[in-house]
Amino acid sequence: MIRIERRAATGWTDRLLAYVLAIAGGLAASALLMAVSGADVVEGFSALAEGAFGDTEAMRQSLIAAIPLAFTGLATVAAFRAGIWNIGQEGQAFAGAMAGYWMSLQLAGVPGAVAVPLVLLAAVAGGALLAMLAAWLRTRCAVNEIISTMMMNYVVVYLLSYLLAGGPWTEAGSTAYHQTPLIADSFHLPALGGVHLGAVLALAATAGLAVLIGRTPLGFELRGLGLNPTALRFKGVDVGRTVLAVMALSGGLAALAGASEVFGINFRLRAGVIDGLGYTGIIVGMIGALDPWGTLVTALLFGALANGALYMNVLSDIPSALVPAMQGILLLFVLGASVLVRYRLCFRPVGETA
Amino acid sequence: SAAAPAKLGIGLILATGPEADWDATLLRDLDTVAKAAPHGLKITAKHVDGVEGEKAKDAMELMAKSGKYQIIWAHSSYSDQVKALKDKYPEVLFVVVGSGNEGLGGNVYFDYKRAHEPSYLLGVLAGRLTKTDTVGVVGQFPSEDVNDQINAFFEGARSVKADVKRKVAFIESWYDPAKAEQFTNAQIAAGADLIFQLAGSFETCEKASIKCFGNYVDQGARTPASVVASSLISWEPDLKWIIETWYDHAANAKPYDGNVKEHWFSMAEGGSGLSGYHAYDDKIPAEVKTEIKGLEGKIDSKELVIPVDLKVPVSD
Amino acid sequence: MTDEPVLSVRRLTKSFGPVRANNAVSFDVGAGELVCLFGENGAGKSTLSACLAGLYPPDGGDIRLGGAPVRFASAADAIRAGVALVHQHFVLVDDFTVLENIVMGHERGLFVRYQAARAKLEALCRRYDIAIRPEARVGDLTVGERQWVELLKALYHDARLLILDEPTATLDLRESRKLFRIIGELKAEGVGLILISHSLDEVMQSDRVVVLRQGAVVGERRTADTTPEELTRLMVGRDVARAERGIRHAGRPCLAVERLTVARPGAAPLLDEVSFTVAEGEIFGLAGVAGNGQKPLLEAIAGLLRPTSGRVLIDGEALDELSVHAIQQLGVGHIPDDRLVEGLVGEFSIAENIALGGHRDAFARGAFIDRAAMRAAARRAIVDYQIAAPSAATAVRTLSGGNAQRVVLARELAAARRVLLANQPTRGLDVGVIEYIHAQLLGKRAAGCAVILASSELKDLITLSDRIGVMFQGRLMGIVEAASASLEDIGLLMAGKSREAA
Amino acid sequence: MSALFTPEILLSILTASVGAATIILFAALGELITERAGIWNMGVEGTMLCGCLAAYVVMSETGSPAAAAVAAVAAGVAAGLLIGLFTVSLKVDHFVTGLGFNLLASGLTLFLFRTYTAAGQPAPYATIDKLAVPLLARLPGLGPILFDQYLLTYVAFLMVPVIAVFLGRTRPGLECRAAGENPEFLEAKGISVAGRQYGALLFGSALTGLGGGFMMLAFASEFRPDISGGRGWLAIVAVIAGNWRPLRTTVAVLVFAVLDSLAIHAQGMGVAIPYQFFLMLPYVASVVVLAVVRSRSGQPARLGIPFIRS
Ligand SMILES: Nc1ncnc2c1ncn2[C@@H]1O[C@H](COP(=O)(O)OP(=O)(O)OP(=O)(O)O)[C@@H](O)[C@H]1O
Ligand SMILES: Nc1ncnc2c1ncn2[C@@H]1O[C@H](COP(=O)(O)OP(=O)(O)OP(=O)(O)O)[C@@H](O)[C@H]1O
Ligand SMILES: [Mg+2]
Ligand SMILES: [Mg+2]
Repeated sequence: MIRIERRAATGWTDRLLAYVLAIAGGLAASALLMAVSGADVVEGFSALAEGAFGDTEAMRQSLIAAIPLAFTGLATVAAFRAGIWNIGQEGQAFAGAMAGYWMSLQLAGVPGAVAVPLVLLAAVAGGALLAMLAAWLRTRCAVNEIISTMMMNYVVVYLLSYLLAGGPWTEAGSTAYHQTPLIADSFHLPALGGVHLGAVLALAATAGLAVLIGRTPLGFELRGLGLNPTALRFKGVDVGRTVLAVMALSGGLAALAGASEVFGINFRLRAGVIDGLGYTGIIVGMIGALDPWGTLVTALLFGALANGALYMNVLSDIPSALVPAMQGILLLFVLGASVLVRYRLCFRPVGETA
Repeated sequence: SAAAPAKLGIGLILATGPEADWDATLLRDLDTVAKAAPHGLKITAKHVDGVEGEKAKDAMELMAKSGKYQIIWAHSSYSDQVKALKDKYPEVLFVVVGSGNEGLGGNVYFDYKRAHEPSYLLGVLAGRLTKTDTVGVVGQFPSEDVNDQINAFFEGARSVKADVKRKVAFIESWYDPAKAEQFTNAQIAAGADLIFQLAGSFETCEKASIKCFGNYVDQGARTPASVVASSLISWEPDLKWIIETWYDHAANAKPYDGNVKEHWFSMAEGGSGLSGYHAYDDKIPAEVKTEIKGLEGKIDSKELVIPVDLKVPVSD
Repeated sequence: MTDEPVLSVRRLTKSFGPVRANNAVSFDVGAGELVCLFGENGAGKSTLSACLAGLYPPDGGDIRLGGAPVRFASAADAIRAGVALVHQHFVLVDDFTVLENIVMGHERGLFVRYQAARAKLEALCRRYDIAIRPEARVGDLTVGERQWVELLKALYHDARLLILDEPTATLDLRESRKLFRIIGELKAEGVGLILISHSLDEVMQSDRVVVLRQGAVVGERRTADTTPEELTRLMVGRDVARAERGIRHAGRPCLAVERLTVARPGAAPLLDEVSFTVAEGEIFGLAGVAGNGQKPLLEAIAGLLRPTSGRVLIDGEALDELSVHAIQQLGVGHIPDDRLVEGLVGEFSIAENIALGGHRDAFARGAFIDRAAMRAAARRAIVDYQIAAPSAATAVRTLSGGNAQRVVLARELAAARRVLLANQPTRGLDVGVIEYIHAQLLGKRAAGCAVILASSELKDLITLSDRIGVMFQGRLMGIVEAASASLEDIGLLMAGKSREAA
Repeated sequence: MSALFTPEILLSILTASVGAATIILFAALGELITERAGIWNMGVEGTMLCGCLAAYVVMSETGSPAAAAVAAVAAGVAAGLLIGLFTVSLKVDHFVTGLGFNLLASGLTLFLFRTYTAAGQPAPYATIDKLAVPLLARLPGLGPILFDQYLLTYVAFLMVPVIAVFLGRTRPGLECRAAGENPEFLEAKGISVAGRQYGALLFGSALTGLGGGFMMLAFASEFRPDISGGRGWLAIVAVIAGNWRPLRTTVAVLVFAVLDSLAIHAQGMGVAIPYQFFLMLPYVASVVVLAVVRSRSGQPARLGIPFIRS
């Protein structure tokens, strides 16, 4: 019989070992799949490694891929730690990008030093407001936030589709394809060493969220809310207001994912720009054990994996469809490792008391 | 002049993948062109699918850097990404295709696909065949290279029956058969008896015993029971144009001179066409077939010019 | 009946990490015998019963039932062997009916034979005079009623050893008496019984007492041969002095409750025109059968329940629109009766639980939580309230029931500068610390606090309170002077008979 | 808008909604059972996709809808096993397992599909026909809506009372619910929590897979990447909106389907509202409906919390 027991604590070496083993296992399983499909395994893996951290250029790309995941991951941390199941990161990221874009239209001609902060502020406000709508629905109308946030994902995407295809943001007289015109240079996030400002913001957001959760009264309430809201209410905490604040925080963080994609790399708003970032962000936050720093590290790993997968796709003969399958396999192995970190497996014959 | 090249590598960047007709037709025609081996070139191709934005740029740059690809064919709206690469890799010929792109000139060529001419013919066919005087279109997303087809279709229908009622719906998904069926049934309920089916729900028409039209590939060959005819696209002229351009550059040092305004090959040039009628061949009145044939000739001879109308179409 | 004891435990040991919860425990229970386990909070009583019921695998030692050695892989093994446990913390499915809770695990086929099961359950209820509807949803029952469901669950399968872990903590006096009547019948049937209780009155009704301290047996006495004082000394290792009420310092009225009403749509009101005042330096006892409005009354004063009409004043100021937090800021401490749900965040450390509520005030420095102050306060609480825990960083979840209660007490007694609302503050506490808590309550009184004390321990109420209000169906039936009150008077009021009628 | 309410269109709206609802209903019922047993399975979308691919391949190979349906069920069970391995046996968080599984399923089905069609895609097969119930189908009004549907539609709707009775009246149903409400209780009774959770998950995933298979058989004659199109998510929403009860979940599925169908039909009416707003309608409306209708939450107390024996 196998029993699972909670570990009292794990050292970081154990953790590292578990994850390294998991990744090795995941790669081995992927190798099997590659070999079965007749592809060159060595070629595939060397491309993967090259893309993940082969040279500074690859690392730069990995980092850029990690930025939006860090934001949606942190958004997950903020909400889930409070026991609020916000799964609307994607919609909130779109809302942020849309609010930022709207602000950029208002600020035509304003110099970058003023424009960029205002655009970011508008983006955060946009994501936060959308998330707060879900919070309000939860506290006032008892609408489960999973439903409201998921439904809002659809609504936001359709709204954007309207704005881009027929609505006011449709690029007039051009061959538009669900996208806005290019955004003027003054609104671009400044680049530092080849990486846009989003990287710095993500780092700051991680540190900020870690301090907020661990050291501030709001963070204290946030954690308590996730564990026992009744006790909080008995101790005078306005639970409804805390839910609102937490969702605003979460939505604002998710919004930065959208803003950094649009104003950091794409420079126009288009329909598919944030696809999939939301759910991946939830995975990132969870694998990061709902800890801000853990989430940042996980986002970096995911960014490296995504870039490695792209290199594998381009540089090797691995069937392109195998790449996403391989990412899924690796993910499940890493999840398995998180078990070894948190629990101890005990092998013991039935009924025997040691 | 430089020695004549013997090999050509083409890297393809696809937004969707070989399951979408837009991409499948390109892969199909590239295969044909490669087999024909123009200038004795050994043409190899590789595609990366499902990439957008920054990822697409990284993929193109990897291809360019590897030196294996002399032509990079970006089969969707990728001109922002190509813009960032074109000067860094001046020897590579970039192609951007379809709506959402801008012409960048130099080593970037701007290809376009217009299927509005055969769509007009399908419209005429629809106008002649409709009994309810209501025709419908079920589309995926409204983009300008889809709008032109839909608008031309209605234009054709109204050219023969001025009061035809138009029904348009977009399912906002690239492939969702259940949704497509619902939208199709909705149009049937609203009276449409002929549907220009861009979302692929041919069987729905079959079950409802109405006729429909396909686009891009010869749908009637695969689902003969309901598809009367399809508008076809071919990338062969486009591919030949680009390969010739590249060859001129590589073999004869002719400088690249990319087009700034989109370039498309007409029906006369083989860029698009009308399929055969398959099972419907003997069900369509002969005079209608003759009329279509005549119109096709007029379009080819430029006697009849089908306007390109990019507006988002709406129902009556 | 054979000479073989029903249960015989030898050198049973169980540890949780470094904590040795049971250390070589040995004792016997004979057929028809009631053995009491007596010990401080955290002495290991619940752990011991869990081991006996197959919930925890012991680390070492033997368990024999009727002479035969047993080794339970699961609780089901224990149930099959005839061992039934009534848990200290209920193990019931709130969303199930009473009947569903009880039949679970006894049925085989595809469909549950509800008819037969209901008949058997109703027979049990009749036989032991327990009034519970089989169709009631457990989540809708009061704590006391759930205790009966737990007992019914155990009785349902004719156990030969029945373990009761603090059953009376949630029962009122009348119900406790009923429980002992049932215990008497079971004894007569030859069932072996283990009772865990902190109440000396109850302990003294047993046949034998096994005293535990820090996981080990420190003494065993035949009840007939011992005294409460001796047992207490054995348990805590010293004499316990009873707190003295001292003289009443009649102060100004501090807390006034005026015609307070909390109505519910479609049901009887929770509170019905309740009015009284409590003076500075006064302990106002609140008596009543559980579920008659004591809890809503305290919650309404604390701002947790919004009154439909009427009002509450503290020092002459109406609390009308004040938030729970604002009311606490006035110096109101509130000890809720459900410590695990309402009083504590289980995953939080002791320090964090001590800071809870004060985290924006006393335990905040600037924009941050003052973690040093939080830890210091927790360490003080651990010393003052003798909380058995490795450190201030220990998660409250791992504490024994009584020790968790002490954390709540430490926090709320410190918070109560003007008013203390205490609902069953000493429930589940061992005698040693009860006296300490009583002294603290009297200390609050001496310091000029207005104290409302709701308790099911009428004797405690009479010794501690200055006046006692009795509640029945949301109404305050009457107020009696504690010094001149008799148990009978209060009992009548509790039954809903007003004094005039009595 | 009045054109919407002609008899033909109303009939079309309702008939279409029942058919489209069937896909989601299968998945929602599957998820309902799974969640009642305490497993918060977020992998519905991926499970459905597995069912789609399996049904497609078997249908293309054999042309037998029955074999394809069985394959879809088997694929669902396989998906459930994998999800169970992580959630039930390994105690990995339910949310992340499901989301991770969705990624895996999306990638793996695409890979398998392309491998299968590498040598050329088989010709599209004919989708299944509706099966009118004799006599009943000719009832005016309701007949065509309720009794001229696919065989699997009847199966799905018959599952509703079956599942309600299972959960409410049978011993295994009671045990499943206990696993979701208070697994310690079940454990204390010597009943294996893992056993009940696996049972619920496998049965639920089988239904979900069948939902995917039904979609392929009734609507799609070819597989496409991510063809499930978000219906798995709607199933999860329906379970929550249905307050974890079978009948209400069914109502939630139907309400959504009717709203969706209404919006779809309205698009063809030539109303001067951009079509995107019609597409939004069912999503907005369902939140509004939920905001108005309230009841005590029927959420299983321990939903989504991995059970670890102490
Ligand atoms: N699951 C657990 N993990 C860690 N420590 C535990 C656990 N359960 C109990 N303990 C510890 O074991 C000791 C004995 O606890 P137990 O609950 O048996 O005490 P008790 O005698 O029943 O106390 P009380 O009278 O307060 O109920 C305590 O120190 C407690 O903190
Ligand atoms: N209030 C409840 N609490 C817990 N479980 C319940 C409750 N109501 C129903 N159930 C369980 O779920 C199963 C399905 O119940 P029921 O048949 O009432 O569902 P339903 O018809 O969908 O619900 P409703 O009629 O309330 O919409 C039941 O048989 C039952 O045991
Ligand atoms: Mg105990
Ligand atoms: Mg019902």
